[in-house]
Amino acid sequence: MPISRAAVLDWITASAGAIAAERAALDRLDAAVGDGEHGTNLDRGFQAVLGKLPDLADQDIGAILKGVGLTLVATVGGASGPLYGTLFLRMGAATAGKAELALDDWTAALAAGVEGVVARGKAAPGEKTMVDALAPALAALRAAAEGSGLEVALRRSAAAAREGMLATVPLVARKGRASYLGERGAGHQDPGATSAHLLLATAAATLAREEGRAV
Amino acid sequence: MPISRAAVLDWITASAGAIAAERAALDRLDAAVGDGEHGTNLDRGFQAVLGKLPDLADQDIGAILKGVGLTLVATVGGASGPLYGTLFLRMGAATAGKAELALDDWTAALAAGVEGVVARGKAAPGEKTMVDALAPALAALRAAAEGSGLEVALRRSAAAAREGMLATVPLVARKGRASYLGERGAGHQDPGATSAHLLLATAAATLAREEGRAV
Amino acid sequence: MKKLLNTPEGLVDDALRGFAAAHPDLVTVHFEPRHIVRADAPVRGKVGLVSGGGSGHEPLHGGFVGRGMLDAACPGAIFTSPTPDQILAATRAVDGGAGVLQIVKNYTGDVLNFEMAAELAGAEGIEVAAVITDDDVAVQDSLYTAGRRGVGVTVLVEKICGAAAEGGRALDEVAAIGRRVNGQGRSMGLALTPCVVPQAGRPTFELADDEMEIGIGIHGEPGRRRAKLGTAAEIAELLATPILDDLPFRAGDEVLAFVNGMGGTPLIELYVIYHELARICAGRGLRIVRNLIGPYITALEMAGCSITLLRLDDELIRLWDAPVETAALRWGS
Amino acid sequence: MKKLLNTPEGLVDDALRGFAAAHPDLVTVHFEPRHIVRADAPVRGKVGLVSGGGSGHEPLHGGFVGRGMLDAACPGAIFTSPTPDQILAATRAVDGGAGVLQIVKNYTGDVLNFEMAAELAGAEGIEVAAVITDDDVAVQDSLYTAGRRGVGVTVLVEKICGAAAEGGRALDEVAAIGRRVNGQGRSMGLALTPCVVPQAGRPTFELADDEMEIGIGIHGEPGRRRAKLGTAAEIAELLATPILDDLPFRAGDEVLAFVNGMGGTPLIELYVIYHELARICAGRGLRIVRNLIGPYITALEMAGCSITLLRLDDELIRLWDAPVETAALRWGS
Ligand SMILES: Nc1ncnc2c1ncn2[C@@H]1O[C@H](COP(=O)(O)OP(=O)(O)O)[C@@H](O)[C@H]1O
Ligand SMILES: Nc1ncnc2c1ncn2[C@@H]1O[C@H](COP(=O)(O)OP(=O)(O)O)[C@@H](O)[C@H]1O
Ligand SMILES: [Mg+2]
Ligand SMILES: [Mg+2]
Ligand SMILES: [Mg+2]
Ligand SMILES: [Mg+2]
Repeated sequence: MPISRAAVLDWITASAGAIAAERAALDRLDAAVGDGEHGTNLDRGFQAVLGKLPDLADQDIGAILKGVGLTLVATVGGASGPLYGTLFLRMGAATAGKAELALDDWTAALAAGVEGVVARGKAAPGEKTMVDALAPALAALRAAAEGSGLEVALRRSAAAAREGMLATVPLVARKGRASYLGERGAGHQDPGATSAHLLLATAAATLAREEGRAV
Repeated sequence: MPISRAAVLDWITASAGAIAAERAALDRLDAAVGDGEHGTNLDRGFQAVLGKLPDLADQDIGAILKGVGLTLVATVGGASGPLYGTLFLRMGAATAGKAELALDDWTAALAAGVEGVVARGKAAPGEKTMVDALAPALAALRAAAEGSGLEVALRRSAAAAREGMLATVPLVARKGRASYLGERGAGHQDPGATSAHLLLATAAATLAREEGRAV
Repeated sequence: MKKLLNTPEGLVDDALRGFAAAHPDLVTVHFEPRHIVRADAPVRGKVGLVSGGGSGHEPLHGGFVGRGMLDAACPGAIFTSPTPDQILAATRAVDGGAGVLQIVKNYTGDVLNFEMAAELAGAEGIEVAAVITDDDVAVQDSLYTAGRRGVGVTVLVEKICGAAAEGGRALDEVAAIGRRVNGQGRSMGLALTPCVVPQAGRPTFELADDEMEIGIGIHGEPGRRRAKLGTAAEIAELLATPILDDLPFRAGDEVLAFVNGMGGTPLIELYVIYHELARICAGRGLRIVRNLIGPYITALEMAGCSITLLRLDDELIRLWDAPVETAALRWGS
Repeated sequence: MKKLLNTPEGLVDDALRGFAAAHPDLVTVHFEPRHIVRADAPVRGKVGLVSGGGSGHEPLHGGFVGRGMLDAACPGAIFTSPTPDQILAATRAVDGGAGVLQIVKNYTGDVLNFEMAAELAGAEGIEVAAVITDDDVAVQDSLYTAGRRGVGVTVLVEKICGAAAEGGRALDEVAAIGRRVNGQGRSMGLALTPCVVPQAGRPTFELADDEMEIGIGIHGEPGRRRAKLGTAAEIAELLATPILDDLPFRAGDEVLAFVNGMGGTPLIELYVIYHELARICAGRGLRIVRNLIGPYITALEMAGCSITLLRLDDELIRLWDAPVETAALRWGS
C-alpha cells in the first residue's frame, strides 16, 4: 500500500500537533545549549503550515511538501527555519506531480531532503545537529527498503532517528549555537535532533495508515 | 559642674560612634519611608567630622560646634545634611568664644539650633521629622533647667527626645521624602527623629561627665 | 547585589573618572568637591545653568552637560542630594556674568542644599535664580506633602532652558521658560522591580513576582500603591490618565511624549509603552509632535518606566529642536 | 517574568508599532513581512545597507536605520533570525541600483536566512554582497565551532559602512571596509543575570547571587564559564585581556573603545567599566581616540556588559565621525 495524499496531509497535521505538544520541552532542550526557542520557532512555523493546509489539500504531494517548506522558511527563522524549509522543499521537488508515494519514492524524497539540509548547513554526522537524527533515519529506510513493507520501514527509520537523537547527548557540538558552549554542551540532547525524530516518528505513525482516515 | 570643651569633644566623638553603630538600622528605617540612606549619609558626615576634630580640638566650644556644622553641611547631603548642619552651626554661633557651658548656655544653644532647623525645614511638630525629637527635648531641657542639675536635665531631655521619636510611629509624614508615601508611611518610625534622639542620648551620656575623661 | 563596581563607596567617583576619560571634549570633571563643568565654561555673557542631585539617575545630570544644555552638574552620593559646597563651586565655575540658573528637583534635600548654595553665591555677588521641578502627579496633595517630586520634566527643562540660555536670553527669561515647562509638564512612574542602593546592599522594597509598584519616584522609595502586574496597555493607561487629567491636557494640544526607562528595562519594552501611549493620546485628540524614548532619568537598575507629557507651543518646539551636544543627548549642529 | 508587554506573542509587533509611531521622519515600518526601511529609501545610486537579526537586541538594528547608517533592518522573533522573505523585501526596498550590502552577525540561523535571501535577490537581478561579523573572542576555536559570534563590532560596522555608502562608495568598497572593521575589531561579554525570553517565561540560565557568566553572547545562551562575581577592575581585565591578545592590539594603536550594556545594567556601571578599560588600555600603550558607551546591542533585560575594541586608521575615524541620523545614534548634520 503506497503513501496517499491524505496520509501526507495527516502526517503534516499530526506533526504540527506533536510540535505544539513538545514545544516547551524543545525550548528547554534549546535553553540548555542554545537560546531556548527551538520549540517556539517550529511551533510558529507549523501553526502557519496548518493555516496554509486548506489551500494545499487538493494539490499533489510534491506541491503539498513544497508549500510546507515555503511556509517554514518564511515563518520559523533561526537555523532550523532554512534547514527544515530546505528539507521539505527538496522533498517536494523529489515528489513533484505525484499523487501517491511508494516506499522507494519516500526514500528518494527523504534522501533529497537530507542532502539539502547537509548542503545548506554543512553539518557532518556527529556534530550534534538534526543531521544526527536525519541521516540514520535515511540509512535505516534504505536498508529496510530491501525486503520489508512500508510500515516496517517507516518504523525502523523512526527508531534509527531515535537512536541518533539519543546519541547526541554526550557529543560536543561543532555546528550551530550549541558549539559556542564547547565542552559545557556535552550531556545535553540536541533540540534539532529531537524535533527531527518527532517528525519521523509521526511519519511512522501516520504515513502507512489506510487512505482517508483524517485530514 | 559646667560642660567642658573636652566633654563637647567627647560628645561629638561618641555621636560618631553611635551613628556608625546604628547606620544600618537608620538606613532600614529610611528604606521603609524614604530612600534608605539616612544612616549612610550621617555616617559619612560624622566620619568626616572625626577627621576634622584634631584641628578643632584646641578651639573654643563655639568654633568646635561650627566646625562640626560646616563639615556636616559639606559631606552629608540629602535633607539631613543642611538640617543637622544648621543645628550645629547655630549652636556654634550661640556658644561662640566659650570654653565651658552652664546648663543655661546649653539650653540656649539647643534652642538656637532647633530654631535654625525649623527655619530651614519649615516643619511643625507632628509632621514626622527630626523636629519631633528635637522640640520635646528642648522643652524638657527648659523645664528641667528650673531646679535640677545638668545631668538630670540632660537625661530628661534625652527621654523627651525618645518619647518624641516613638510618637512619630503612627504619624503620616507631611515633610520630606516620607510624605510621598501618604498613609502608607504610618506605622514606621521617622529616621531623622531616631538619629536626633541618638545625638541627644549621647549628649546625656557624655556632657555631664568629669572633665578630661577622653577625647 | 550584582553590580559592575569596585566598592560601593567608590562607585560614584569611579563612574565620574570614566565619564571624565570618555568626554574630555565636552566636560571637565572636578572631584573636590564633585562637579562636572562644560569644557568651555564659563561662557561670557551667557546665563549659566547648574543642576545636580543624587547619583544613580544617569545620564541625568552629568550626561546633559554641554553646548545647548547644562553648564554644570553636581553629583551627590547615590540618591543623596549634593552639598552646598559642590553647588557653590559649580556656580562659580559657570558664572559668565549673566547670572546662574539652578534647576532643582523638588526634594527637601535638593531644595535645602541648593538654597544654601544660592545664599553663599549671592553673598559673593553672583546673581542666582532657581527653577524647581515638581511634575510627579503620583504625589497628589501638595498641602500635606513636601510638594510634588521633580522627575521626568527635569530633563525637558534642562534641554529647553539650555537652548534659551544658549540663545542669549536673560536670567529671568530663562527662569520663566523653565517654570513654564515645569508648569505644562506632568509625569508618573511605575516599578516592576526595586533597586539596590550599593552601600545598603538590599533591595529598597520587596515586590512579589506578579506585583508592580505604582507612583514611584526615582530613588527606589516605595510608591503610592501596589497592584497586580498589568499589561502594557493597562500600565500606560494607569500612568497616562492621571497625567492627562491633572494639567488637564485637552484635545488639540500639541505635546512632547517622553517614555523613560528606569534603568533595568530594555528599549523594546519602552517602545511597547510608547505604542500604547500614542494610542491613548490619539484617543484624547492630543497630537504628539515630539518624543523622547529611552533611559534618561533612572533609578539604578530598577525595572519600570515613567511617562511625561509636556504641552508645547511654538517657542518650546523651537527650543527643543535647537542643537544640543552632550554625552546623552545630541542633535543639530 | 516581569516585563512591560501585552502578550509575549505580540511583543515584537507592538514595539514595532511604537517605533513606527515615534520615528516617521526616519523610517517606514512594514509588518508583512516585517522590515524597517529608511524613510527616503531607495536612495538612487547609493549602496543599500540591510541588516537584521532576532529581536530583543534593541536598539540594534532598527534603531540604526537612517541617514548615514542602515537602509533597512529585518527584525525576527525574539532571539530568532529573520526569514528570507523579510530580507528579500528589505533588499528590494533599498536597492537604489548600486547593489545591496547585507551586514550579518555570524550565527548559523542569520547566515542561512540571509544566504537564502541573497540567492532570491540575485535571481531578481539585484547585486548582493555580505559582510559577516564574527568578533566575539569568547568563542576561540573556529575549527570546532560555527565560528565566532558577531556581537559589538556589528554596531561599528553598520555605522562605518553606512558612512561609506552615504559617501558614494561602490558595493565592493563598502563591503571591503566592513570586512576591515570586522577584522580589526574584537569583543567579549559577561552577564550578571540571565534574561527571560517572553514566550518561554523562564530565565535562560540560573546564576547564584555571587556568580557571573563569562563569555556570553547576546541571546541569553550560557557563556563559556562561570566564576565568582568580581570587581569592576577584575571584570574589565577579564574581558579586555583576551581581546587585546587576540588581534593583537599593540602599543601605539589608536582604538575605538565600546562599552556596551546588555539591557539591564545602568549607565553608571558602564562608566565604571569604561574607567577600568581606559586604565588597562593606557597600561598597554593604546590610545582610545573614540568611544561609545551605552546599551546598543542588548539581550533583553540581561544585566552585564561587553567590551569591544576596534583598531582605527584615519579613514575609519573619518567614517566614524561622519554625520548619522538614526533613532539611536545621532551626530553631525
Ligand atoms: N549547521 C547546521 N546543520 C544542521 N543542523 C543545524 C545546524 N546548525 C544548527 N542546527 C540545528 O538547529 C537546531 C537549533 O534550531 P533553533 O533553535 O530553531 O535555531 P537557532 O540555533 O538559530 O536558535 C540545533 O539543535 C541543531 O539541531
Ligand atoms: N522639612 C524638614 N524639616 C525637618 N526635618 C526633615 C525635613 N525633611 C526631612 N527631614 C528629616 O530628614 C530625614 C531624612 O534624612 P535623609 O534620609 O538623610 O535625607 P533624604 O530624605 O534627602 O534622603 C527624615 O527622616 C526627617 O526626619
Ligand atoms: Mg534556538
Ligand atoms: Mg534618605
Ligand atoms: Mg536621600
Ligand atoms: Mg534562535
